[in-house]
This record gives sequence, structure tokens and C-alpha cells, in this order.
Amino acid sequence: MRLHEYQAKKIFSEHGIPVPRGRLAETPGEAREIAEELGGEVVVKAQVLVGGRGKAGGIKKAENPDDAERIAKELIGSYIKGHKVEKVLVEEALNIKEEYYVGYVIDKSRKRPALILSRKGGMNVEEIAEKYPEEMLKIYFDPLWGLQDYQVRKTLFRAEFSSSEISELLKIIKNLCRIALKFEAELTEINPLVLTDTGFIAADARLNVDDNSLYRHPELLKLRDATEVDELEREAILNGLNYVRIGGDIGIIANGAGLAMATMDLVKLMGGEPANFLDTGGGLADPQKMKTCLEQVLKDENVKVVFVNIFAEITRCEKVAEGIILAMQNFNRVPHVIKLVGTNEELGKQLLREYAEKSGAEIHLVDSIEEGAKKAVEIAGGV
Amino acid sequence: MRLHEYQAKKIFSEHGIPVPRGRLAETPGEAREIAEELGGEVVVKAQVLVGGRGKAGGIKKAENPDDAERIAKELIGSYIKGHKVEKVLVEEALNIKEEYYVGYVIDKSRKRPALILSRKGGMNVEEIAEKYPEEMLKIYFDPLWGLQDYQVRKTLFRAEFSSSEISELLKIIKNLCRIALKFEAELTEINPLVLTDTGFIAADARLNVDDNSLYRHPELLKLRDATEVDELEREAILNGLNYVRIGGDIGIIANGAGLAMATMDLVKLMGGEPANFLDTGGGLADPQKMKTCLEQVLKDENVKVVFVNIFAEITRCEKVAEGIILAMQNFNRVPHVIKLVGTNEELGKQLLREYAEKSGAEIHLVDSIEEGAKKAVEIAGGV
Amino acid sequence: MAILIDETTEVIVQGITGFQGRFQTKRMLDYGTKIVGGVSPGKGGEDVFGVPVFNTVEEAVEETGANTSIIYVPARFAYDAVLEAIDSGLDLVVCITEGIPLYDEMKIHHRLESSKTMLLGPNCPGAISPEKSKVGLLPDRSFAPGRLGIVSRSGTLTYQISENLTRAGIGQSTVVGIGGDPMPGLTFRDILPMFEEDDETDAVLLIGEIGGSAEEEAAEYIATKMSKPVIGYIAGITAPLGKRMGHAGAIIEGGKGTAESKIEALRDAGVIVAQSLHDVVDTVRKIMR
Amino acid sequence: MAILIDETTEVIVQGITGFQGRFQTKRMLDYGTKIVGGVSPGKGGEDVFGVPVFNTVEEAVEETGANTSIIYVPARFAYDAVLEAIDSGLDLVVCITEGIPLYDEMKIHHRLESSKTMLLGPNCPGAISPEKSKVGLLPDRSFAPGRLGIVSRSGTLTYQISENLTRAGIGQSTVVGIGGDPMPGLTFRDILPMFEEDDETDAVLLIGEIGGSAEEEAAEYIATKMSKPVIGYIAGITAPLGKRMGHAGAIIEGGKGTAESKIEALRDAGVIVAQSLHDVVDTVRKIMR
Repeated sequence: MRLHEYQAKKIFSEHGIPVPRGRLAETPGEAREIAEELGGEVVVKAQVLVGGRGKAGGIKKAENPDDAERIAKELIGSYIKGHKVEKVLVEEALNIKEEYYVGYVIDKSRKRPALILSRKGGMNVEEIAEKYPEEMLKIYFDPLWGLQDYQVRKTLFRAEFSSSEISELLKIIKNLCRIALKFEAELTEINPLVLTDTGFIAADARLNVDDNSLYRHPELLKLRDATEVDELEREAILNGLNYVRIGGDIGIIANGAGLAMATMDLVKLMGGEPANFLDTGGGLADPQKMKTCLEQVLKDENVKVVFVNIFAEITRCEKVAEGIILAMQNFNRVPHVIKLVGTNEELGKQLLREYAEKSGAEIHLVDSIEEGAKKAVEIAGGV
Repeated sequence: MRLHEYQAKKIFSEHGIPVPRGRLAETPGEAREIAEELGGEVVVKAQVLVGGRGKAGGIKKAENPDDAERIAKELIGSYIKGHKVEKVLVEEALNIKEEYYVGYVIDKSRKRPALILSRKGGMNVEEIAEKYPEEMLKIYFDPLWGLQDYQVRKTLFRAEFSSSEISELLKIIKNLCRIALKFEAELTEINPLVLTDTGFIAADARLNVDDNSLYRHPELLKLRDATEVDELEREAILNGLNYVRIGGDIGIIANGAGLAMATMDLVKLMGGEPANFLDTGGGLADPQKMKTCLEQVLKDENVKVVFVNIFAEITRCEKVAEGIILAMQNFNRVPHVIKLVGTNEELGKQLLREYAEKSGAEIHLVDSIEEGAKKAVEIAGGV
Repeated sequence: MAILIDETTEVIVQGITGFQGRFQTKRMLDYGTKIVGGVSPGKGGEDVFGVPVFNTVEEAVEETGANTSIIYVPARFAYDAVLEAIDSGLDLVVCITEGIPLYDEMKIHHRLESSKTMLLGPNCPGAISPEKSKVGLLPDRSFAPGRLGIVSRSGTLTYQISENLTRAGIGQSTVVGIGGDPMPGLTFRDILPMFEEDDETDAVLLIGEIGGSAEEEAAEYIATKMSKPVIGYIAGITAPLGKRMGHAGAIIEGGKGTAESKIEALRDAGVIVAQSLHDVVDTVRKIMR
Repeated sequence: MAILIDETTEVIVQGITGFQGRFQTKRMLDYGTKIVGGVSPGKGGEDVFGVPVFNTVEEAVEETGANTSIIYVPARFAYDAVLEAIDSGLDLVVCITEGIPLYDEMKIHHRLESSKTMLLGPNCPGAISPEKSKVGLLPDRSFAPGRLGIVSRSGTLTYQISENLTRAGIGQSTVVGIGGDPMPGLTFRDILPMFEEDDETDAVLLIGEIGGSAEEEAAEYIATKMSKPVIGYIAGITAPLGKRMGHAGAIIEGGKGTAESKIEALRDAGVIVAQSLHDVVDTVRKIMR
């Protein structure tokens, strides 16, 4: 789960990391008021959970309260990379002397956290690593012990930071690590960490926490915002499905992430355009689950055909078939290409054949994924 | 620092350990009110920081509110083992089915925490260990990892606790460890942990935290209560001295705990009765420190002679002498036996000799501890 | 021989009295796996399909001499279950559980570093050495004994590919599902050397997917240390950037972990990478001949 | 020979620019101790009595080749300083600092377990091998070279006893103050074997006090492994129960850690225990003859 900038900044501030003065506005009028309070230049920042928000026009400087109101009006209700802007953060404009990058990340292959620091802030960490590899300082540490002061000092003195920089950065780094460990963060970043005349300030704040540990952090669950994803994905999440919208016209459903990706890849290879990725996960013993999956895929109006690829390991195929039939009784909008393998395979296929005959629904039963992909692409008119 | 029962119970309760219903009373009237609220039999417990409070008459059962008022009247203002009772805790009387002991302690020689559990509660842990060694279950664990559930289950299943006992105890044990790690406890105990018809309840609560880490726990510092020690010791603590009252008539001052103990031992061996143990600690470069030490010792009216034993390593002897003179100018109540060794030894002794001559104060300069102890005992009339 | 598990493997099931644990115990017993005990705190003394249940792993290991455990406990209790298994000195722990908190996993790995225990998973389908032993939930019908080793990050995709191979007459020495977790215990890099040294394995099929750098690390090993042929397949070539594709690990972050980079790394290491799913069987057939 | 420190010991002072650090550096230099560097973050490049100051222990060790460190930093920073010293691979760390939080100490000990570094202290006066090296704050005048090893839990008491011995013509091989902390790094049990193996030590004086079980543990070692004579003295025979006698460790809790039990244990182990302070010199003299 990724927190909004304003949410992360609140947490940062509560844990001793200085952030710019400012508040959240939900209307242009509020944005004006805040700009008036802050008395002068402000920055208006769209609160959407996408990367590259600045480049996409989501962060703008306002010279005065009028300007702030005008910008807020532009931003609120607009879409940035498919995400609707509902709120803007209005903050004092900072007098920037230097920009640093400070990040905490779990290095999955080393299986431990790393603190990343660079004198080149303001761009993303991959970009820094590529352009200024010598400026990327990485300190791995033991998650049980936490990051020790001396580890930071060792690295920063070697990189010839000044003593006063080190003592200020150390405070911020310690607080960032404290936040990370407390909230079980996957990633938390201050980018840029800005040096102003009055010291360091976190100009931006990012905090991504581990979804699997959210049950231990009810205070974070409250901050959850489904705008993290686009509208269709949001509904899927609410239904507990692994759904990702891709954009083409062939709906794809498979049980298992690998199988769903492989199916998607094959469709593309055959010249089709996958509309989505949908991994049903487990629980197909209940026909309702398959029904929900199909409904989800068909909500995307671009979908011209659905390819269902099920390898029934525990689930019995007749239950899957029942689910498909349930869904088709409601939404018989497009042809269905279906591959069913596993326990009671024949029984499942039989049910589908009977239903197709009775209802006239267009169901294509296939024996292999290749055949299915080819069929789906054909129906979508891709080949 | 040791917390009062009522303070520890508040923390226990906030961390999910059930405690009896009840409240603190500072007057007999309040005790009556609480007993009325609780509607029935109550227990009135003196809040003093001494062990064996129950046996010393500090815990009494009251049949009704009248009785509670009467007992509170008896207790409040009385002394239990030299500690004045200022408050009593009035609690519901529990319907006790079983009494257990649960404790968390830092095992200093193993350098790790241990969880101690016994089906024999209500007596102190040494007594349990002696009388029922087979009932003392001890689980050592890694302070970084904390106590794992499976460690507790392993031990309790082996000791043939029932499944339901285990699952209830596990919750309490986990919460106790959470408290211990959070507040950096040296020791925390539930003794007895009482099994009633409605489940487990902590009938008593003990929480001793590490003094050296108090700066990390401002919330605990607020609970600090100097009644932990007796009146004279309290003043010494306020002055930052290591002072322990022993009860005899020979005041003892030395710099260093070992030296002070050895001096005390020698006085006793020579037939004297040490009034106290006072380790000045460092800081003797400032004559005020020595003055404060002497004042502290002389506040004890039983003191007939003071034996000052200083090994000046960093401190110069003339500064120590100045301090002694400062003190004697204020309180020239008893003879002083003084042993001074170290830097500027002669200068220090010279100052003392001159002062004695000028003022007529009784100062005995000695060359060895043995000579000093002998002299002090002689003056006190011990031999 | 086979790797990880074979006919001598003696298994205990942690969480045997739960729905999944019970059901999979039955399936493993039916397959012939030596399930010698189960663990379920408070259910000690009961039995599940004739398998004795113990209160603790320690007791189960003492009583049965098991060397392997399979874990079917809910995510919130998995941390404790894995630590208990490690602490009891088992050789192999297979953790099926999905959704274990990241920091719990990190601590588990920390503990593994100072122990001899191997962890397969979490969030994995387990392993099968056809007709010898199955420790996991792979469907029996898809596998047959043979000389191809398979190691994979996914479940059903592996079953499907294995089934295709089995039908094509290509049996397997051992099939290992390392799982889709971003921080798995045993990785490609750990499994490949086992296949390299296994007398019953002639070639290895590596089924990867987008996200992480496990395939790139595997490629490094293959390039320098592996003598047996390796066939590769990577799912997710059409996956978009920054979207999590079902598995927590299957996400292309900051342009890293793309299928292209993995395919390139594997090809550079001498791996024959199948273009798509339907090429896999043909590619393997060519190599195994 | 001597133990722990000798003329080859090269020392860095952590916290060298503080008041205590600076003062004691001077005193150690005057004694002849090889102080090769100091550490004070942010003061790198300065010098203290000609000793170069570095920003980190790592740098100091790299530049000077020091094998020992002495720590004079305030209690709140001692944890970090000790870990830094351990992490830099020093052989011996002497921690003078008093008042380190208990849980910090526990973690320090945990770290020491997996390291080759020895920790003397915390809250100790350090060690002196007369006329060879002094790493600590023991007063020069009290010591002279000789063949008696001394190990003690207290400071000034040890100085006093040593001075008495020195005056009586009994010099010392090494005098080690393990400190009055309830959880010291090096204990009696660790130091005794060093004296046992030291060619320059003929007998050992052990100065204990009430509290804990360090003397009892030492007695166990002496009884079974020690061939050289050991003289003992225990302070606090008149200490009351449950009162902390200055040192955090000097407390008789629940009837445990009394002087009587310690004296008895030592006597049972063949130690000649001096009745009181003024017996110590005579007792040692008899043994050393």
C-alpha cells in the first residue's frame, strides 16, 4: 500500500522529520485560503498515487493566492496518468540550496534493508544510480539490529560529507528508519530532501508499506485509498482479485499468476491485444468466484472475447463450469473461449456444451492454450 | 526504579493483561467509596515499595465499605518496614481457583532475558525455586528476537499444562514480555496470577525498570516516587549520592563502592557499627561534593563519628580537605577520622591540621584504613 | 536420487488439523509420501488419516525422526511455525502459506542464515519427485518419473507445462516450485547446483517470470558452473511496468526485472529460451534427445 | 608477557576530545602507553597531545593499525561506540563509561558472542601491566612490576590494595579492573585462565564484592583448572539485603550473592580468602614467598 504524499508527510513530521508548512485542500477556495495563510509563493501538488507526477503536470508553483486558486481549479477533478485528482497539497515554496536523495528500501535479493543516500536528489533513484553511480551511497543493515549511527557516519565521512551535514542527516536518517521499521515499510523516500537556509526539509515524502502486515497497523488501514489504482482495478481489489488492466480487447482469466501471464503473452504473440491480466487465485470451488471474475473482465467495454484458462488442481472442473454458466446467464455479451484441464474435466466440459446448446451462447471449448489463444485472437479480429 | 503496584497494574491493563477492578484511595473516605462502587468484599493494599508487604500487614481484606474505611484509616500514614503508606489500592476480592507465578527477569550471568513460570504462585520466586524446583519453568530467550510463541508452547506442553491454560497463559506472557521490552524492565512479575471463574487475573503486579534507560522513557520518569527508599536515602538520591543507611553509629564515606564496603566491613570487624554506606562517586574536585556527603551522613542523628576514606586518584587531596573543612564549618557535631591518599596528599593533610588547630575541631588524620577503623570504633565507644 | 525429497523423506505437516492441512495430507499420503506426523498445538494425541498429531514440532521430530516439514498454517502464524521448524533442526521446511508479512520473512531469512535448514517457499506449491515423494500440492496427474529437472516460480503454469511434457513422454526427476514470493527461501541459484549434481537429472527447465533478479542470478551460475543443458521460459513478456501481476514478486519496478532482461541474461549464459508456452515442449524434446 | 595489554599494545581513544578522554589520554601517554590515535566524529584531522584524531574507528584502525580501544564517551553514545569498535575488528575494547542502559548492554554482549573482540567493562577502571602499558584510569603510583596478577570488580579499593602491596614490595604482572557492572564483558572466569597461562604471573589476587555469581563461577574454574595459587578478598560482608551498594551489581537479591556464599565457594575451591582488608598484604606475602 502506498500512502499519499500528505499522509506520509504527516507521519514524517510526527517522527521528527521536518516538512514544509502547508495543508490539504479539496476545493480551489481552500487552496486560496491556505496560500493566504502561508503568505506568499506556494506549491500546489496533486495528491495522486502515481510516479512522475511532476512531469505529468501535477505539481505547480503559484505566485500568489489567486494563482493558487486557479491552479487548484485546474488540478482538482483532472486526471493524471489515469488517476483522478481529488485533493491538492498547498505548501510554502522552499528556498532550495541543495537537493539530496534519502531512501530506505528492502533489498529483496539480499533480504535486508538498505539505506540509500545521494547528493543528487530530485530525480528517481534509478536515474541517480545511472547518471551518478559514484554519488549513490548504500548502507545495508541488519533488520533486527537496525541501522547504527556509526554505519552512517562511516559512509558519510568516506564520501566527504561535512560534519554538520552528517549530524543533520543522521537525525533524519534515523527517523526515517524508525518510521520504516515501525510501519513495516517496503520503501520510504525523501526525494528531494532539500537544504534551505533554515536546514533540511523533506520536500516530498513517500511511504509504501507491506500489504501483508497491514493487520498489525490498523492506523494505516484507515488511510487506505483505493485511488491508488484505476477505477476498474479498484473494484477488482474490493473483490479480492488480482486484476490488471492492459488495454486491448481480449479478456484473459487464468488461475495462477504465471499461467495468466503466459496466457497473456501467448495471445499477444499470436497477434492479439490482451485487455487485462486476471489471476483468479484460489477458491474456485465456489462458482461465485468465477462469476465475479468474468463480470470483472466484462466491465471493460473494450473486451470482445474472453479466454478462460483453468488448470483445475484441487478445484473440480464442473464447479468452474457452473461459475462460467452463472456469469453468462447475466452477461452474455461476448464469445467465451474456454480451456479446462484437471479433475472432472469431462464433466465440466459437458456442462458447458449443454448450456451453449440450450442458450445459444458462443462457447468455444479448446484443448490447448495455443488453440485457445489462436481462437480468441481470431474472434477479436486480430488475425 | 520500581513502580508501585497501582502504576504497574495500569500499565499491565493497558497492555492487555487483566487486572482486578479497583482504584487508588488517598483517604479512608475514598476507600469506602471505592468499596461501595465495587459492591462487596474488597482488598485494601498499602502502596509501598517494599517486599513482603503482605506479611508485614500491608494487605487486608475488607468485608464491606465500613471495613474498607477502617482498614484504610489504619494503613494510611502508617509505616511498613520503614516506608510510609500514603495511598492504598482498593480492589475487588477475587474468587481464587489457582495461583500461578509469571515473571520476566534479566539473567545477568547469561546476559539474556528469561521468562519464569510456575504453578505455585503467591510466594516469592526463590521460595518457589527452593520448595518446588520441578515446578519452576524457565525459558531463556534472545533479547533481539523476543520470546517466540513456540518456545512457550514447547515448555508448557512438556510441563503438561492443558491446551486452554496454554493459550490463555501465552497471551499474558506475550503481553508481559511486550511490556518488559518496551519499558526496558529489569524485572516484571505477576505474582500471583490468579485463575478465577472468569479467567486469569493479575492479582499483583511488579515492574522494575532500568534506571540507566529512564531518559528514553519520560512517561516512567513522571511516575518516579522517592518513597521507594527511606527518608534519608531519598535526600541522598536527590543529591546524586550512593547512600545506604545501615543503622549503627559510625558514619562512613569513601570514594568508590568497593572501598566504601571494605571500610564498612573493617569497622564492623573491629567491633564498630557502621551507620551507613556512602560512596561519593566521582566529582570530588569540587569541594561542595564532599561537603554534601558529610552533611548527608550527619543528618543521621545516631552518627557519633565519621570515617572518611579517600583514595585520590584524579582528585587532588587539598580539594577533598577543603570540602571537609567547608562541611565542618557548618556541622561540627562529631569527631572526624580521615584517611587521605594520593595526589597532593601532604597538602591536603596540612590544610586539615591547620583547620583543626584553628577551630578546635576534632580531626584524626590516619595513615591506614586499619588505623582509621580502629580510631573510629574507639571514638564511638565500641571497644 | 532426485533432489530435495525422495522415497526416504519423512515429513511432518504443521497445521495438519486445518482444512488445507488435512486435505493435502490425504493427497500426499495417497501419492505415497511418508507423512510420519502432524503438528497442531492442543491437538496432540489425535490422528489425521492415521497420522499421529503432536503439540509441538520438537515432540513430533523426537517421536518420528522426521527430517522435513510442510507448513499449512495461516499467514499470521507462519513466522512462529517456520522458526519452530528451524529450531527443531529439520533439513527442509516447505512453506505453502501465502501472505506472510515482509518483515516476518526478513527475520525468517536471518534465522536461516545461521542454521542448516533449507526453506522452500513461502507461497510455493512445494516439490515432487515423481513416484518417490510429493511434499506440496502439485497435482499428481501432471508428473511422471524421468530425467528432466524443473524449477519454477509459478504453480499452475508449472503444472500445465509438466503435464504437456509428461504427455509428450518427458518425465521429471524432481519438480521444484520455489514460489512467487519476492524473497523466497531456496532460489533458482540454490536449486540449479542440486540438479547439476543429481545423477538422475540430465537437463533442467527453468520457468521464470518478471520481477526481481532471480533469473539473472541464475544465469550467472549457469554461465560459469553448469554443465547440464538448461532450457528457460519466462512469463510476463507483455506485462506492463509497475503493476503487480498476481505474485507479490511479479512486478517490473523502475524498469528492472523485465522479461527481456531475463531472457537476454539466460541466453547469454547459454540457456535455450523457449519463445512461448507452446515452444517449451519442443525445445525440451530437442535438448533431451 | 603480562595479560591483555603489554608494551606492544596500540591503543585508540574513542571520545578523545572530551574532557575525560583528553585528560586520560595525557595520563596514559605519560605512563608510556602507545596511544596511536583517537576518534571523535567531526574532529578528524585535529590532534590531542600529538595523537591524531579520526572521524571513525574504522579510519583510525586503518591508519594506525591499533588493536585496542578505550572508550570515554557518555552513556547514551556508548552502545554505538562499542558496536563500532567491535565492527572494526579490534582485539580488546576497554569501556570506562558508566550508566549504560541494561538493554544496550545486553545487545552489546549479543554482538560480542559472534565476534573475536574482548570487552573489558563497561564501568571499569581498565587494566595496567606495570611499566609496560596502562589502558584505563588506574593511578600510576599504586603499581609496580612484579609477578602477582590482580583481577577486581572495584576501582579505588583495588588501587588501595595494590598500593599496599607495592609498598610491601609485591609488584604486579597485570592488574585488571573488570568493573562493578552487573553484566561485565570479561569476567573473573575469563581473566583467570589468562593469568594461569601467563609466564610472568605466579599467583593471582581476586578482589570480589557482593552481588551476582561471578565469584562462584570463578571458584568453579579455580577448583578444576587452576594450578597457580589464588588469594581472595570479598568486600561487603556487612552489606544489608536488597540495597544497592554503589555499584549496580553490588546488591544482595533474594538472599543470593552474599559475601558468605562467595567466601565459602572460594575457600572450597582452595582459595586463601583474606579475612579483611588489612589481611590482604600478609596473605599475599605468605603465598608469594
